[in-house]
Amino acid sequence: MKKIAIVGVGIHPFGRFGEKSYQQIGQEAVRMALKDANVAWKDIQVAYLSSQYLPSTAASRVLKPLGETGISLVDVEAACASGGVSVNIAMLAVQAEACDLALAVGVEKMPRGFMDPMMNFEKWQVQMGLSTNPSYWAMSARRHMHDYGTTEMHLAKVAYKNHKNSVDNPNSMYRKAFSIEEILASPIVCYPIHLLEICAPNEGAAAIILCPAEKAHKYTNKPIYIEACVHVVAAYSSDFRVPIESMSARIENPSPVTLASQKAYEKAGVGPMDMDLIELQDTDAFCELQIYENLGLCKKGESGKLIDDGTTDRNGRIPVNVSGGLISKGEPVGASHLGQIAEIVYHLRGQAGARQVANAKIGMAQVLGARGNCAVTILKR
Amino acid sequence: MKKIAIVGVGIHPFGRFGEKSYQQIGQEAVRMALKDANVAWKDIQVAYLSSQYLPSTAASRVLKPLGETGISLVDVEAACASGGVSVNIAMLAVQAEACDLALAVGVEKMPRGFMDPMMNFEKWQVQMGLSTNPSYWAMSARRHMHDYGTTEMHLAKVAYKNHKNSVDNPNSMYRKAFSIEEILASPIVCYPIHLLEICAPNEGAAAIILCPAEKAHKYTNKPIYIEACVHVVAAYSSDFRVPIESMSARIENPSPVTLASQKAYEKAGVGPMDMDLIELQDTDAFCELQIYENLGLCKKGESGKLIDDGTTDRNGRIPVNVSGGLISKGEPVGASHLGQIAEIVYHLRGQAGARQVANAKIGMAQVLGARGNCAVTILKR
Amino acid sequence: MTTSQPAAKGKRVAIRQDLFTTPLDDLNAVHLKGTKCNDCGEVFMGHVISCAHCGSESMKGIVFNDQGTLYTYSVIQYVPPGDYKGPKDPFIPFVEGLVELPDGIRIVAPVLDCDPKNARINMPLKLKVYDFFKDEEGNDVVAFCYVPA
Amino acid sequence: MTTSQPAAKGKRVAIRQDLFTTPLDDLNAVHLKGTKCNDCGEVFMGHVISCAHCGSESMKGIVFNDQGTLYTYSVIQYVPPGDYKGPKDPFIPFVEGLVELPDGIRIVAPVLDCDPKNARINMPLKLKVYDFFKDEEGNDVVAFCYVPA
Ligand SMILES: [Zn+2]
Ligand SMILES: [Zn+2]
Repeated sequence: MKKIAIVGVGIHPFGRFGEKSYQQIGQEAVRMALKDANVAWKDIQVAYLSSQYLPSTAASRVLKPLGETGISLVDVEAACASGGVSVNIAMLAVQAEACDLALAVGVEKMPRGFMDPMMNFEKWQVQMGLSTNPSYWAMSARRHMHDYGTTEMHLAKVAYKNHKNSVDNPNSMYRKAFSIEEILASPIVCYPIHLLEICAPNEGAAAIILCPAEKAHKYTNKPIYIEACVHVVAAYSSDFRVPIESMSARIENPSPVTLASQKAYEKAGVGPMDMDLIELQDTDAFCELQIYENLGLCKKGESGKLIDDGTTDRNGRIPVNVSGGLISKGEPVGASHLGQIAEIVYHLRGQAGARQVANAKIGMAQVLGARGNCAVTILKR
Repeated sequence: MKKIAIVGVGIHPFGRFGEKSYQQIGQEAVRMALKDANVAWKDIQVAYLSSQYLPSTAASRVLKPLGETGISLVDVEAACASGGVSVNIAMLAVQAEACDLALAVGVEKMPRGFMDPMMNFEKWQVQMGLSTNPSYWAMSARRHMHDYGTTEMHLAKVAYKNHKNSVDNPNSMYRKAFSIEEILASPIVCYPIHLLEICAPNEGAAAIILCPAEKAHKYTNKPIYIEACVHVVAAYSSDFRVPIESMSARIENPSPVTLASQKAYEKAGVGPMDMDLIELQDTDAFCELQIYENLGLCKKGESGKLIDDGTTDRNGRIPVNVSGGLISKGEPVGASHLGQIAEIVYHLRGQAGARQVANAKIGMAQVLGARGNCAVTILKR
Repeated sequence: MTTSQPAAKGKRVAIRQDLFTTPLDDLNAVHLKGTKCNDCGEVFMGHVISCAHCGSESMKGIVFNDQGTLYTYSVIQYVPPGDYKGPKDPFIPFVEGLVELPDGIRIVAPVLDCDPKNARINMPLKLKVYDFFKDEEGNDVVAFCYVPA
Repeated sequence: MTTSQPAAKGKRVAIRQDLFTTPLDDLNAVHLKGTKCNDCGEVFMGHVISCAHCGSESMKGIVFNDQGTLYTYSVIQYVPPGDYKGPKDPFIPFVEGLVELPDGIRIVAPVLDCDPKNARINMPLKLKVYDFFKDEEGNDVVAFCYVPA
């Protein structure tokens, strides 16, 4: 398959922006990516827009005001992994030689407060009170603590690291460091998860422009190559995640994170230990630990040890979420994975400012959400 | 680009099915396509599901119950042209050599009665009473009548033809012939459009299985080739369609139907007059006439003459909507284009029963909807 | 002097942002606003930040001419879906028009004070800005339509 | 003899289709229903037409064991979002459990009659089927939970 390069990236900061429309938020990210690639909107030959909460035909609504084209503008969706799908399909379009210059953009402006649980859950689940998202994460965490001795302190250390990292990221919603004590003293959302250990839905956008690797130097002197971009949906009984109603007690298939990352490692010809930085789905602090294990950064049950020994610190061997992670950035669902990719591109180009991971050559982005939708993207400079 | 074959098709009839879930409706179409291609669900390597009205992650909801896979299951959307997008992307996946066997499936179960106009229109448009869909079609029709002398009788003839055709299509919602008099006596929805000249939103599903042309004979002895599948969004001032608030009075760009069909003809190396049958978007009877012109079946303004002279009758030179069209089948938006493709595949295979177009070798499917989303697919045996 | 206290009669608010010239005190003096592209000359309703035709971001505000002609129309015979704020009980059928302005744009708008039977393509029209309904805070919501000139 | 007229007390309806054995007259005699794959033996809640594990369409209805153990749990401290039908004023925090049944399935369910402080992984539980709330037609809507065995 044809090798693909990212030649432009743009990001609209993640946060809450009042009356600012999702169209404008999305357009700003796209314009930034166009400028970055030194191309005009009319040079783009196809565009895939990922979002979960925008109205239908969001791609047309966001992109038609940029100027007259008549190209294919498509909405794609895969819950929290939506961004992986827009990137994956934009790559396919270039690899199939349907076009040379494709846009993948993620945009979200999520409703404030609790989201309507009927979007994911069945009516009876809502009526019976089984529709509290964090409670599913908490159930996973509690079993992990029971099986492997993971502690509240391990979770707090994840949140401590990510909040501390966020201070240097101007694209993050929160940019404030908290002490371990402050984190553990923050209200319990659902034991063992505290308020300062969980991400908030919000608004934002990010965009990338792709082309065949051999043409990348037309647009940039710092092309970043997509070594792999894999989207999967959890196989049967491989993931305990909303809005599941039951799990098999007999069969445990590899988690969607395991599945997607294994496929991605194979395509890219690398392993988890080759990464110079990783951006991953810390929906909550426990989720980050679980993903350490499922990405193969450590063995099953040893993620507590991994956060203890500082491996994933900004100055550790494999920095994880130097952006501040979802805990700091928030999660504008459709834009989340593209935001991770933009972050890694900046590091691989040496443009990440105060949070730059020195001499980063290879990075990985990972997202995971409802129904076990998962995407993993590996980037190389 | 790699040539693609359809090796399996399935369709769940279009209509209203009470409490039957969209999951079941979609699964039946997929199982039928699998059986038709003589493959198992586990042989499918990627699946794209098009719908506009189903909840998010519909692809997972519909397809995971078919059995354990862990493949990428993706939701895609482009209003009434959604089906064109699922097919287009499934083709890209095969053409990019990401996989050999891809599924495109369209599923819809639309709310009964008026749809919430806020899904397409702005609040002020709804408040001011500018949110009646058929009225936009009526405005186009009235100007056409003024400019070219098109008449109510021309519209009635389209509806007469399509209703008559539907009688032989077991997948159609309505299967009843009406006289011209009955059609013209049916209530006016919005002058010049009568109730028997307009399509209803409903429920249904259709699925196709794609593979590289050179491998098609592994699965079928009647492969049908996709010569082109083009999706476009209307360029600026090229389409007067909901939920538009204004048009340029200076610039008139080629319509999205013109744009998509020209691209498709070029890819397929054929022209409109080469078609043995066409399935097109008769959202209302006038729409069919307008599309005759925009597909190039006749010159601008001459569509009334075309329906008069019987060219598009079932026994005419280029039969249009031998299925009965949307006027008879109804429009389950995400499934609509896939339903058209299934219909054409049956004709090209000689499996269309009583409505078979004799010796059909090449056919075209076309859809068009909100914001000028349009898809055109050309199939050859 | 109670009649001179504007607060007592509620405020006027526009049904859509950036569409009307201000102030809204004298509705006869209110016009529709638009945006014109400095590069290609295309005009758009309300405030837009880029030109959907040429892609330019060099745009300027303009005020539309009040006069227009009826490019095409339809008749709304049934209560429109959703939160329609016009008369519903009884519903009064009305003309929905695509109104061509000399500025080079055609605008979808209600054409009122016009018996549907008398509507004709190319008939001259003029803008009318009017108090359409009262919102929950008691404000008069200002809308626009066209009427026979 | 008015007390013996069942119509007077409203009908019982299940909160979810195909989940409970019938009749619903004596709730102590009601069990959860499931579906078992004839090919691979996997079991599923309620009625399903195909096996999400092996893809088989050869399925048979089964009745689940009433006994289970608590595989893991969390505590719902705040009123759940949406149309929660349990007590809200005041809200009573409760245990949400993943309950493992001997049939080879783990079911998400409320674990009631159990102080959250006393919940423990692996604790024995048993099914309880009960009148949960009255719907708009005055029917008793029947739900399920697990309670300490
Ligand atoms: Zn311009
Ligand atoms: Zn099975």
